[in-house]
Amino acid sequence: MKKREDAAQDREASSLPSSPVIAAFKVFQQELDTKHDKYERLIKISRDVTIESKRTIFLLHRVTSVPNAEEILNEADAKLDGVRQKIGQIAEELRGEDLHQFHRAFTPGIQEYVEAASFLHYIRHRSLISLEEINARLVFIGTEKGDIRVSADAPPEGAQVLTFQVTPSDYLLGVADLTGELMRMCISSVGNGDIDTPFQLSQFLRQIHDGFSYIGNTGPYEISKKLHTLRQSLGKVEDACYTLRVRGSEIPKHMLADVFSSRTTLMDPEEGVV
Amino acid sequence: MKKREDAAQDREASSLPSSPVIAAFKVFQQELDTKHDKYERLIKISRDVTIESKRTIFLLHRVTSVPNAEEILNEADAKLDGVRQKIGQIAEELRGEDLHQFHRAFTPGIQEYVEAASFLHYIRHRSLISLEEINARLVFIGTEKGDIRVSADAPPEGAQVLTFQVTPSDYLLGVADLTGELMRMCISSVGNGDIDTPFQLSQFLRQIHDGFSYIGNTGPYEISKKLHTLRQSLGKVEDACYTLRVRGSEIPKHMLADVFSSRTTLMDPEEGVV
Amino acid sequence: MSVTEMFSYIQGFLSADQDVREDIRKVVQTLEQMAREILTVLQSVHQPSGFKEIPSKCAKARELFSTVRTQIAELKTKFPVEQYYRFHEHWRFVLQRLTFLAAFVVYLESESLVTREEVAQILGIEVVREKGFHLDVEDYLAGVLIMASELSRLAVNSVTAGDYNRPLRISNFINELDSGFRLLNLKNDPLRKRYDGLKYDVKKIEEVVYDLSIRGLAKESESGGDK
Amino acid sequence: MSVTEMFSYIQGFLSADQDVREDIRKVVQTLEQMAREILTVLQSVHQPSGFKEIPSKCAKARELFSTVRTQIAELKTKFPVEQYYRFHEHWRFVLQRLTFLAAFVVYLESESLVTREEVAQILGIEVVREKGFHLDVEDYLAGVLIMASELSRLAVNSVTAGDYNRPLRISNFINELDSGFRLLNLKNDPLRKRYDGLKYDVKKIEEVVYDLSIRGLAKESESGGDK
Amino acid sequence: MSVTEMFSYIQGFLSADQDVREDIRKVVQTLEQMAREILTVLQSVHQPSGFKEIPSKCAKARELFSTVRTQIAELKTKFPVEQYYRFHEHWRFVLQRLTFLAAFVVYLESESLVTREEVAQILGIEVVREKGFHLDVEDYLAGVLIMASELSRLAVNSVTAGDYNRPLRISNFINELDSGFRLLNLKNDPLRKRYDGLKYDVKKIEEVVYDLSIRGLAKESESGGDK
Amino acid sequence: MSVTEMFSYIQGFLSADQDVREDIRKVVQTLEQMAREILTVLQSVHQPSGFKEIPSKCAKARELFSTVRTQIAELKTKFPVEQYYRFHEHWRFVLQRLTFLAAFVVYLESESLVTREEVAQILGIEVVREKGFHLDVEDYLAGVLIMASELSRLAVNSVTAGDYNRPLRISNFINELDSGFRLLNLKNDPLRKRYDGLKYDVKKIEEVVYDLSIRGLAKESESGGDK
Amino acid sequence: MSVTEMFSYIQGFLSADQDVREDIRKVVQTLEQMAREILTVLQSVHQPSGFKEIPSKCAKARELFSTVRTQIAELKTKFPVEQYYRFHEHWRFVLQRLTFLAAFVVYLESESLVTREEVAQILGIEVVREKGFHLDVEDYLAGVLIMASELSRLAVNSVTAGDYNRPLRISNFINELDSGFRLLNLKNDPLRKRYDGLKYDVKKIEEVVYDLSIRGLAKESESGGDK
Amino acid sequence: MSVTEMFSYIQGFLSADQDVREDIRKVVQTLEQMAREILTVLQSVHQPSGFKEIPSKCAKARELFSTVRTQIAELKTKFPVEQYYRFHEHWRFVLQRLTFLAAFVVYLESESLVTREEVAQILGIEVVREKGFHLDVEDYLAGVLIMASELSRLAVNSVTAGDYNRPLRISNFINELDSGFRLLNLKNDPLRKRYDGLKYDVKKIEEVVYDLSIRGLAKESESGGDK
Ligand SMILES: [Mn+2]
Ligand SMILES: [Mn+2]
Repeated sequence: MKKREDAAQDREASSLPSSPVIAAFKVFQQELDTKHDKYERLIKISRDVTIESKRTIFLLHRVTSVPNAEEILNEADAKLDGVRQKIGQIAEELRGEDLHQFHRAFTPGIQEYVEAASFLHYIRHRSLISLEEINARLVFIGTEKGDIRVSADAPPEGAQVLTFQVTPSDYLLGVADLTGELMRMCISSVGNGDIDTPFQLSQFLRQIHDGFSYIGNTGPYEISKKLHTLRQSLGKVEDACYTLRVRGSEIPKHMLADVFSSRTTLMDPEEGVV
Repeated sequence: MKKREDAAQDREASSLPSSPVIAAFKVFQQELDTKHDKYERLIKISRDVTIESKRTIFLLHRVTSVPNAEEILNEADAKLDGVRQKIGQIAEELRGEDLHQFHRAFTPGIQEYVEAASFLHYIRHRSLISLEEINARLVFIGTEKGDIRVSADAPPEGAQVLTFQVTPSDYLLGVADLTGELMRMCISSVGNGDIDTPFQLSQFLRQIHDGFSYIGNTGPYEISKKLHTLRQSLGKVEDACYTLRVRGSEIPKHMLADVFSSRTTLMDPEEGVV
Repeated sequence: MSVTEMFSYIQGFLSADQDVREDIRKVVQTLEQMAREILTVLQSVHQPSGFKEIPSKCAKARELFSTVRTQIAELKTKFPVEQYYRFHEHWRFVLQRLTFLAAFVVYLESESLVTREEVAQILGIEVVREKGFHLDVEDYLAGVLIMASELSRLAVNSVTAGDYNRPLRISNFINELDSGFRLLNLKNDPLRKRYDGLKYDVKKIEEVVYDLSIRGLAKESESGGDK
Repeated sequence: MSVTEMFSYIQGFLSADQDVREDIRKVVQTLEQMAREILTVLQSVHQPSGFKEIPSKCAKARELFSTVRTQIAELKTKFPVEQYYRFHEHWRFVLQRLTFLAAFVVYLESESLVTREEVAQILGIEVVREKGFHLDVEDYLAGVLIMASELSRLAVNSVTAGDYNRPLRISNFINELDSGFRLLNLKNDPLRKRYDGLKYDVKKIEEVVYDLSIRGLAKESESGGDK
Repeated sequence: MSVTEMFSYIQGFLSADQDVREDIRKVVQTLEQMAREILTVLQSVHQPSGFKEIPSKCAKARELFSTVRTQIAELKTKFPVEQYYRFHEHWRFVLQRLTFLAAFVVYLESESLVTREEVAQILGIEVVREKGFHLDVEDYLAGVLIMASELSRLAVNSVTAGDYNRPLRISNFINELDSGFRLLNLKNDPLRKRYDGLKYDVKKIEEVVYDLSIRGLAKESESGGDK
Repeated sequence: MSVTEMFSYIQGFLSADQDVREDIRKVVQTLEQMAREILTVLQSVHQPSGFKEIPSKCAKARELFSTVRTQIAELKTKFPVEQYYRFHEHWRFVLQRLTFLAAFVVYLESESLVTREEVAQILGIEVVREKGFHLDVEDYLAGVLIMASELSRLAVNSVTAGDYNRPLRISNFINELDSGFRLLNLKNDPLRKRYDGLKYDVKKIEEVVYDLSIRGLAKESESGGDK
Repeated sequence: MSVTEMFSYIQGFLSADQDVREDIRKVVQTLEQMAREILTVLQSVHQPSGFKEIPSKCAKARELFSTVRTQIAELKTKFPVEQYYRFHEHWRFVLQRLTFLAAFVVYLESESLVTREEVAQILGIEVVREKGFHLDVEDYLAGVLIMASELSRLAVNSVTAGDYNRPLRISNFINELDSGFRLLNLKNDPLRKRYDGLKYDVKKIEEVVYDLSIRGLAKESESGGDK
Repeated sequence: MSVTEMFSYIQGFLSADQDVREDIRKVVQTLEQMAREILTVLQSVHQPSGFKEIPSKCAKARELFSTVRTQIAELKTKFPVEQYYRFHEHWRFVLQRLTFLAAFVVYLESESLVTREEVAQILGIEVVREKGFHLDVEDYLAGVLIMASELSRLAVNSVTAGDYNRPLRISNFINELDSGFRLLNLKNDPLRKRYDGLKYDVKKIEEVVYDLSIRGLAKESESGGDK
């Protein structure tokens, strides 16, 4: 900086705040930092959502080994309420923003939430939760204190309603992961001597598998990787049903009746042949 | 669960809290969750450390284009004080723990801090900050309110002193990244008509390069990847010096004197030949 | 059946999405063609003979920008405006190119930095997201950085064309830009990488100025350089 | 010169670190050899003839564990105790194997789950980190899971050897273990993967019990199964 | 100007090529959609209830293949027939899928291996390259291998559905296929890799047959299994 | 010019090396073809009808091995014997396959483990490196492990074919093999990975024996099984 | 047996294909050797002394091209002409190299851009696919771009050799080429990537011209440079 | 027991092999350390002040090479000489580094290309395999290419240090080397990849020479540069 001091001074002069270029860039700095900060906050919330959703899934796996299933389901619901609270914070951050601008920050968390919520739903209702049902529970009411509350019923008069929309892609990716949990549940069921659940699960998993086959490569890019795992899970569940069936063939005549009565209700009539 | 209910009940009975196995596993659950939570908190602090360190580095790059360098250095120091505060939180989390157990959670942040701190140090002192110097500033004093304060001078009587030790590997990885910033600084300097800094930097970078060559593959695994970038940076700096030199060779006789006088003080005597 | 229905429903979303993307891709291709044409017009300023034609070339480019505006208007109709960032990657690249071209025209005309507002106006889009299809600040900055690189080339070719004045003005301009960029905290993203390139542009121009000044060519032109 | 000095200083750290690792590796190799020997002793329980020799085999294994303790004592001298996790990866695998072996011996002796305390005692180490070289809870759990898999094999081979009683006891034991593991919140780590394997062990044993029960083999043995 | 003219002329070539590829892509996309629909129809054979519907499902699939033929006829019009290999990559994947589906339908109908001629006929294409748009032998083989893997799944699900006869027939069929492939001298290409997977299918089906035979389920069905 | 001369000279070396490799590749290809043919002959033992033909199939395989010996003799002429390890990778894979086939033949003939000497003799090569083209110990072990996996398949198919005796003998044999391998201190190399697969074979065979024994099928055959 | 017959028949196809590829590979190898020899001849133009030898070097290269033609004629006999694209990848690379060399010779001789027709003639092949073994337009363009990069080197070395005239002519030529390429609508393929490299060549040459002009070396040569 | 005995015997082989590798690894580690030290010594020639110290630095390096020779002598004792290629991968990398260092020293001393014989002598090894531990031709070439890249850096730093003469000599040297390599028919192996990097070194040095020559710096030194 010793040489050509005059030139250097020119530059310094030009970098005074008075310069319109510098003034403009100060605005840009503000804008970029704000965005970056928001992105970072969203990543942190998303990590929390992921962890709590995962723990809910673990909790739900306990359902096959304890007598008080309903208690666990309620506990899971309570846990997911906490997660929804967090998603409410995401919605709050996204208020007035384009969701897709920050999508990469929170998509892992949302996918994990879909996985947990759909798992709970399957255990309760033995059906696939729909995207609408997912989204219907992501309606939040901002209280005057700036707190967020998960909407229970109708929002109080004048309260600000905030919604979070899970994208079809995140929904799909969450459901793809769900199949892994269903497979685990199936194997556990066999281990617990429950022979109905595996057949139900194989039916359900096959439907999901066919659904993903139907969607094929028109879905999001990450699906293709998960599809392989999904096929493996389906294979494991089909193998489990096969084993149940094969060994069931050996039931001595005198035991057949009560085994039969317990299964015929849920299974295809053709099954009764044995 | 309809079949073999007695067996199922056996199992249920065995999973009552009274079972020693279950009791033991409840302890394990506690232990694992605690560890996992701590890990997660450390990741979050580390992300903050990374961001603030990066911003400090950007701030320091402004030093070559403004007249009031000292002001910027002080501002950077203040920013790094904030970062050290965060590292204090890490130290707090690690109190009584084995640092290496959670190392992977905070190593990115610490490396970035080393990068920022050593960059500031280089700009001020034109030398490489030592590991001791880094660690000397990571001594914290816990106040009674549970707050953490970066130690300035002697800790008050009875205060709890907490230290954070940057590992030699993290130090090395941070210094490896520093070279990228030094290269940027070099190119900027040429662009700003400063012809002393590039030669100084090339000398310094070459020393660091030789240092890394000397360490070779005995260092941490990640080094090898950074080494390639380091070589490229050195090449860019050497090219810049080459250009300055080649252009300098054309200086007309009547301009030689004042150019010469400004450079001779810092450069090798042999340089004067032209 | 429920699961099947659900997947059909999702498939509906996905198909619609693909259609939108296909539509966008087509318009973007036309925009890329336009950008190449404008570039061809402006490239001539690097030719020794091209210097005096700058005004006419800029006018020509301005004309072509009106077609660009039409195309962008077309583009806007292809997707819901609030989903800008969903499809951002499709037009990001071409928008940066167009910003560069707009910035280059404005520089050639007035030797000043185009504002985000001006670019938006030239392209017929908005500055703030809330108002509609807009120019992202990162894309604006990327476009400006492409121009910086073009200016370092221009500085070199100006000397070839015998104009020793222009490089000094470019130098001042680029230095101011550099000061501006130093204020930003960039992530390790493409913009950061591009900004690292700016340092080389600054360096290159500095070298040109140096070459002129040691030959005494800068001084004389500097006096005549106040326009 | 300062930079050079700094790098020499760091190189000192690195060299020391490598030496420590080299030392650790050697002891760990011996431990692996020991673990293989104990396994060979215990493998015989899968043989039809091996069932009655269980007590003597367990005694033999217990003897070998005393050599293990000596080796682990040696290992402890190789590095500062507070840096356990710095070198953890080196002995993690073998420690899990040894835990499995200890748990298997204890199961064979008393059909109960070894506690972390017992494993620590058998291996001559601590339970809590603060007290010294310890057994990480994840490593303890991993060892227990390896044993579960060995027990499912044992259930199968018990039937082959004509012991229809043991599979039912194994089944109860494994079910209790499974209930325990369900309480844990595991990350997507190796332990989780191993735990997923437990479901298959439980399933396999359930199938054995089923095979016995439909043949009326379980009932009779169940009555005699209270030990 | 000469260079400009030449490049304009070349642009003609490039545009034509890109248009052809764009056209091909569109038809291929429709074909992929068709393949997915046929697959969905045939997947139902894995359902317990689906076994008796095999004939109707095959008929349904055959119908859909007529649309496939129309699409492929369309595809043929998109490029000069001698340039098959120039664009091969575009339809290679879907052609293998369609071959698999054709082979699966034929197997379900007649439990025999579809010939290349039959596939060609079902898809409305040629066997020999000289005659027109044809089925490459590697693509035919790849399709057959995909079917082998589907058959191992079918063997498992047949048992679940109470059909103990089918797995034995599948086993014989797959063994024959395996012998056939062993005659081939495959390079280290994707086909070779796919073929390596066949041995897992063989093993899987052998285990199913084993399970049936040890329970005396195979015998009875074997008597009724002579078709 | 000196540098040119030197490089011409070096080119001589490189060409010679490439020629050698090309020659080796060709012979190895023929060997692979031979290995596939022997495998096809031996595969028939998995067929229900194939069990009684074992002696004739083994005789057939022995004949084919004489061609293998001729080919290997050819291979030996292609390179200087001391450079075995320079080109090892070229024939490593096929040598392991051939070892597997030799081991399988020997097992089928005498239900004993082939020794390295026997394999060497069957292939017409040496055991010790010093004597000439030899069978590396790692390659011998790899071949033995491939056979173990084939035997687990054979155990399954024996039951299907109604031979309830063989699985028990295979089980004993595999257990012995497993004990043998447990004596080895394997590095983390491909051989170690292959060995890890052995435990699945052991488990599979144990389950077959279990299936036989719970159904009382093992007992009867056991009485006749003392050989 | 039918399946066996079919697979034997298929093996015929596969062997034939592999033989063709082997034959092609050999000729291509010779062509690569030829290309390297021509390159060695032409490289000498970068030497200070090489400038005046350009005509003789070009003549020498032309001679070598006659051998290339013989080899390509040989290549054509190795496969049916309509299957050009099936084996395209085998010769694509060398054809681009040869195009580059042809283009370089033509440039050195006449400072003009070789046409596709000329390259085809030099290599003894066709321009249009219908007529036989031809030069794909993408390969022609790739070859031209390789030459552009060689010309930027030539510009640098011309100055070193004291020829201040040639860089200006190269600059004009490359600019024209750049304008030509800007007319093309390239996909995101290897060609596009190569074209992106052209702008570095343009810039490099502009800087050479700049260096000449700032030193007043360009002017004097410009007067003499009108050819 | 026979199998056990056999495996114990085999364990002997495996242990011996592992011991040899362990021994080799240790010596190689020391060699790598030596290589790094020599490199550190030679790196100083890039410093402005380092140019006049070249002779003393080379002498220092030569001294260190005597330790290298001792280490290599040690290495030779670790394994039978005919098994060079069995363990080649262990020392391949360090041997290339040492070749580079030897070549660099020789170049700095005499500005000539080290021959394979000279390298062999400096390292205390053989040139031909038959005579003992030797330097493979590929490894020699790899070492030479590493040096080429170091020389392009040296050319740049020479200018910075005010030595305008050296780059011209380096340029001639590298050009000769390039011609040499063009005579070789390299496979698609790591060496080929490394050789592809040589052209960047050539270009870089040409640009340095250009920079000097356009400023008239090359001329004056050229006159003095005849050595
Ligand atoms: Mn999951
Ligand atoms: Mn950085």
